[in-house]
Amino acid sequence: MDWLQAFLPLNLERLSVWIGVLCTLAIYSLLYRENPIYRFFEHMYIGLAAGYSLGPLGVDILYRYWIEPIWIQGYWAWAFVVPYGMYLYFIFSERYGWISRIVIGTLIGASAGLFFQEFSSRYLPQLNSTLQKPLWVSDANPDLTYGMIINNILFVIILLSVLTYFTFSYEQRGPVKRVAIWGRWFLMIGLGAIFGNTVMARMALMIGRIYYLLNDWLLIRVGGG
Amino acid sequence: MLSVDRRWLYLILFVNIVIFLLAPLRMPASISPPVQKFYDEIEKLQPGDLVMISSNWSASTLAENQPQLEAVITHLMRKQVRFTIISIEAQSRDISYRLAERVTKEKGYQYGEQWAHFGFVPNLAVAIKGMVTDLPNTIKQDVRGTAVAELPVVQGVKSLSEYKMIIDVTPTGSVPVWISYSPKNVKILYCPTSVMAAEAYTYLDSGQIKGMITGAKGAQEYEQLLGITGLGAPFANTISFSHLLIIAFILLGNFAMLMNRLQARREA
Amino acid sequence: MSYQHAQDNWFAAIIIGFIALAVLVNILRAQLGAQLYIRRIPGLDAIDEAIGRSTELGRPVTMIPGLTDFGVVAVQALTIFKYITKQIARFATPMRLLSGNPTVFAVAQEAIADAYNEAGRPDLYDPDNVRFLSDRQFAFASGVAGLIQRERVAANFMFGEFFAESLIFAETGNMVGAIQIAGTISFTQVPFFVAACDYTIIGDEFYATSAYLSREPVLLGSLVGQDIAKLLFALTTLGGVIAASIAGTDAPIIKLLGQPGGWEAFWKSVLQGGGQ
Amino acid sequence: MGVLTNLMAQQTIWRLPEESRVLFATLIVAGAFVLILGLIPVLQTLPPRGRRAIIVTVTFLAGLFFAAEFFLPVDWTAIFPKDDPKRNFLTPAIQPAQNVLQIIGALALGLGTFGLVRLHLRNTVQRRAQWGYSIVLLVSFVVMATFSILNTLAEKKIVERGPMLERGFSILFDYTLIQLDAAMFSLVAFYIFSAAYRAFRIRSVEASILMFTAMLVMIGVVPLGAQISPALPTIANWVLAQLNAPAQRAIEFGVGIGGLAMAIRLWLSLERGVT
Repeated sequence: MDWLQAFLPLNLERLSVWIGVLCTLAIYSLLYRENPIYRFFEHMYIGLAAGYSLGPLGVDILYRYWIEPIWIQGYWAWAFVVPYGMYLYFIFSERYGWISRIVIGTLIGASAGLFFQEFSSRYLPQLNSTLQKPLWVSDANPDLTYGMIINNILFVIILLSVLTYFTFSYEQRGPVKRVAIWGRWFLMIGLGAIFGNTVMARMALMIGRIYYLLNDWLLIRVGGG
Repeated sequence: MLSVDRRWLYLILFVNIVIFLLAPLRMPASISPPVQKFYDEIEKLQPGDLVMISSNWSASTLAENQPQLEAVITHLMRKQVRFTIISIEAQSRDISYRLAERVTKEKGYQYGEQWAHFGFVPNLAVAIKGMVTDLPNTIKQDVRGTAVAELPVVQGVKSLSEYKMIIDVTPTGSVPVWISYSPKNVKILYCPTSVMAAEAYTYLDSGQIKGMITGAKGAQEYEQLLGITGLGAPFANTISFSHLLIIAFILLGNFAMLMNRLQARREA
Repeated sequence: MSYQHAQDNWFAAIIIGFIALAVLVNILRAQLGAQLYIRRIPGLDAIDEAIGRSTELGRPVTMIPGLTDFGVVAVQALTIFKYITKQIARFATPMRLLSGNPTVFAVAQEAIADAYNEAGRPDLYDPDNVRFLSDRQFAFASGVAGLIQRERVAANFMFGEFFAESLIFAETGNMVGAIQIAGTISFTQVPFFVAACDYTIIGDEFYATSAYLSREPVLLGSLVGQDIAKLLFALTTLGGVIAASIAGTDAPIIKLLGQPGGWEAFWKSVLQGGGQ
Repeated sequence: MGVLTNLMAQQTIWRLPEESRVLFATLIVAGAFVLILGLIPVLQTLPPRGRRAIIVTVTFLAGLFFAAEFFLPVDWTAIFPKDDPKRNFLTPAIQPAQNVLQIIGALALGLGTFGLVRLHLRNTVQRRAQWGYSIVLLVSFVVMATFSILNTLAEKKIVERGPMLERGFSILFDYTLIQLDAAMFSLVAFYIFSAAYRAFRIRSVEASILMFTAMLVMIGVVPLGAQISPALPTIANWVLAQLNAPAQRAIEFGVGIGGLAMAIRLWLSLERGVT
């Protein structure tokens, strides 16, 4: 009886747990098949998510970067930004549709221009750290062990063979083809490793959900402790 | 076996997890070096030292982050250390506040005197910079609406640099932010989820992080060091057995495929 | 370890300049009529097969750029979708493009309308078929999963940047028996696409896709330039590890090759070395 | 350089006077709307080639701004000793430019939301199949949008945060949306199982390699692996660090170079892509 009283949604805290459980079970019902309950929650989910975004990603941004600078701080030049961005809204018009491409062009140009910094920041340090792998023991690198040497040689071989596989502009044949096939196999090792490593994190997600169902909803102690 | 309906697979996985969560099964874990370092760092603290816990997880990563946070708070209370908690989102504030309240109540730790929750800050980098220069005015109020300047636990504390340690319990990439902006004299310890851990080894090597508890597995090791029964052990065991289940099914599938092939060859 | 400006290490400007030159020269060569080759990419040959099947079954084709932020990757994904749309316009096969980023959605509207125009079937374009579902990762995933199951799509194309939701799309697509072709630059999601899709376009095959599909000289030329750039990276790697073996990993020449601040360190050591 | 920077820093011409700022600001914004939208009929008179020229120019200039800021030298102290050696004359404009992109992003969100709402309004009005679900979507959208916007405004201290707002937002966001996120995310665990079961077969060399490494790592990373053999976790970590890392890096290089080539083509409008 005590359990039942604690279990039923008789106060706000219990009600919140019941809502959460209902959401979870409705989503899980997709595993059986697509059904009206899932459909109901899916549409609710998208509606909620779309509504939520308007606050932090719509109103907040416009207020912070447009309204505040103009009306409170008095930087008048910002006034032109929103009308210019509004050109985007002509996208649905057949006659004026091309005007939206001016704004799209701005966005494309900006992302192209920004890519130079991204390329340097993201890929050049990686190139550099690849170079810090000596292939034999010498006085220049006194701390090196033979184990590390083998790892380094392997690293360079794998890198170069996978890179060979990802060339397109000539026909791969003879030794190049063999190297490319090895590259593809090394690639499969990498992909398998990622798959195996991700399983743990995904299982943890579901364990968290089932723990919530058992502990918070059904009030069962977990772990036998 | 080859064309088994995938719904059976789902059901088996679900039941498997429920069983191993409920079974009172304890498999001892071997303690990994980052967890041992984490433990040793907290052991070095003196009663009354101040520790900041940054807790940024919510419902999704509960299985990995909740046992970590519970074990860490238990250890801090055992060392009679003062601690404050901070989050970057409302939902992680609520979940960590509820959890800390439950765990501290069990041990008779006083809110306001020995620990406090600072609520959430929207922008972590800005908040850290602010806490370094003027902590009470950056946070302003704790989660219960008391002015930070009036909380006994941080009485007279003006800056984050007066803390001894920062512990980041998180599923996101917040630790580089703490490393970049927090004072150099404050040690940083890290409790990531298992996917985030791989990227953190460079920080561990360079000493920017002093110790690390990885996911539920790390929490299990930590519980073992503390000698407590927490959620880490059942969660980590359940993960082990679900992996075993998947591997068993992969092998079964291959076995069935080979059998089919043999039969087809015999018939031909 | 990051670059704020090219001056952090002028090596960045040199290498970008070299790649740009290699790409632009080869584009010019191609435009002047040089015959350029591109090797086979198996997954892309299957696009027509997948479209054909959709047409036969009369069930829709879905195109998913995922949650890709607007940028270079998104534009490439939309270029591929534009090509696919042009193909399906010929058979009047129904299509859905589902985006998780509003800016990508806006540009996709324009690109798909264009595709129908270029295929000579502007009457088939319906703006409601290009949809923005949600910018929230799993709300988007739930919408896509629901739609794939409800409409029992016959072909599912996923191109762009993907995160943990990739497997939800790929497995639901597999469940309804759709032919699935995925292409992504997100290395961590490739294993899931490989496991659940019929064909997976890996890494920068993604950028080679439009060249392969359209055989436009500009794109083929660019591809030659990219291969030259890869050769440059490979040679730098080889030269660098040999230099590191001889001179040590802390040598200024190693710092010069890509480390921020390496340019100054290198020239300082050269000048000091000269003085000794 | 110094002169130019000083001129840019002259705040007076860029700022409206303190008194009756709200009035001036409103007038200027109204003027900006009239001016920019008034340009449309003028733009409309352009022939197709002129239109394309405008788009190409705008694309090029937007790219040029960010590219120039990155490539131009920042350290001018040899010529202007007092100059900040960490920025060139374009650097101060980077943050405002990023803000412009953010604003356009927010407007695009409005456009996307408009598209979503329009689709479901049409479904409802025309009583298309399953229009009931469209109503569910619209209702939850309207309710959540109201609470979310009020909540944002409350953070800005524009509206009062009452208990009604607090509790309503918490039920919709923390107890519903976050739970839906967690539930949907955890579905991946089921899918990873069925995908592994179906795909990991010894069919070809490639599939076998994929399967064996996945199984090895799967067992090596869990506590059970260490129980079976202490070497297993070491081997799993070695595979991840030494065999996976170089393959991943090679792919990254290819992707980086491919992206760079694409960026150059887009910047110079060499590609007959989406514009």
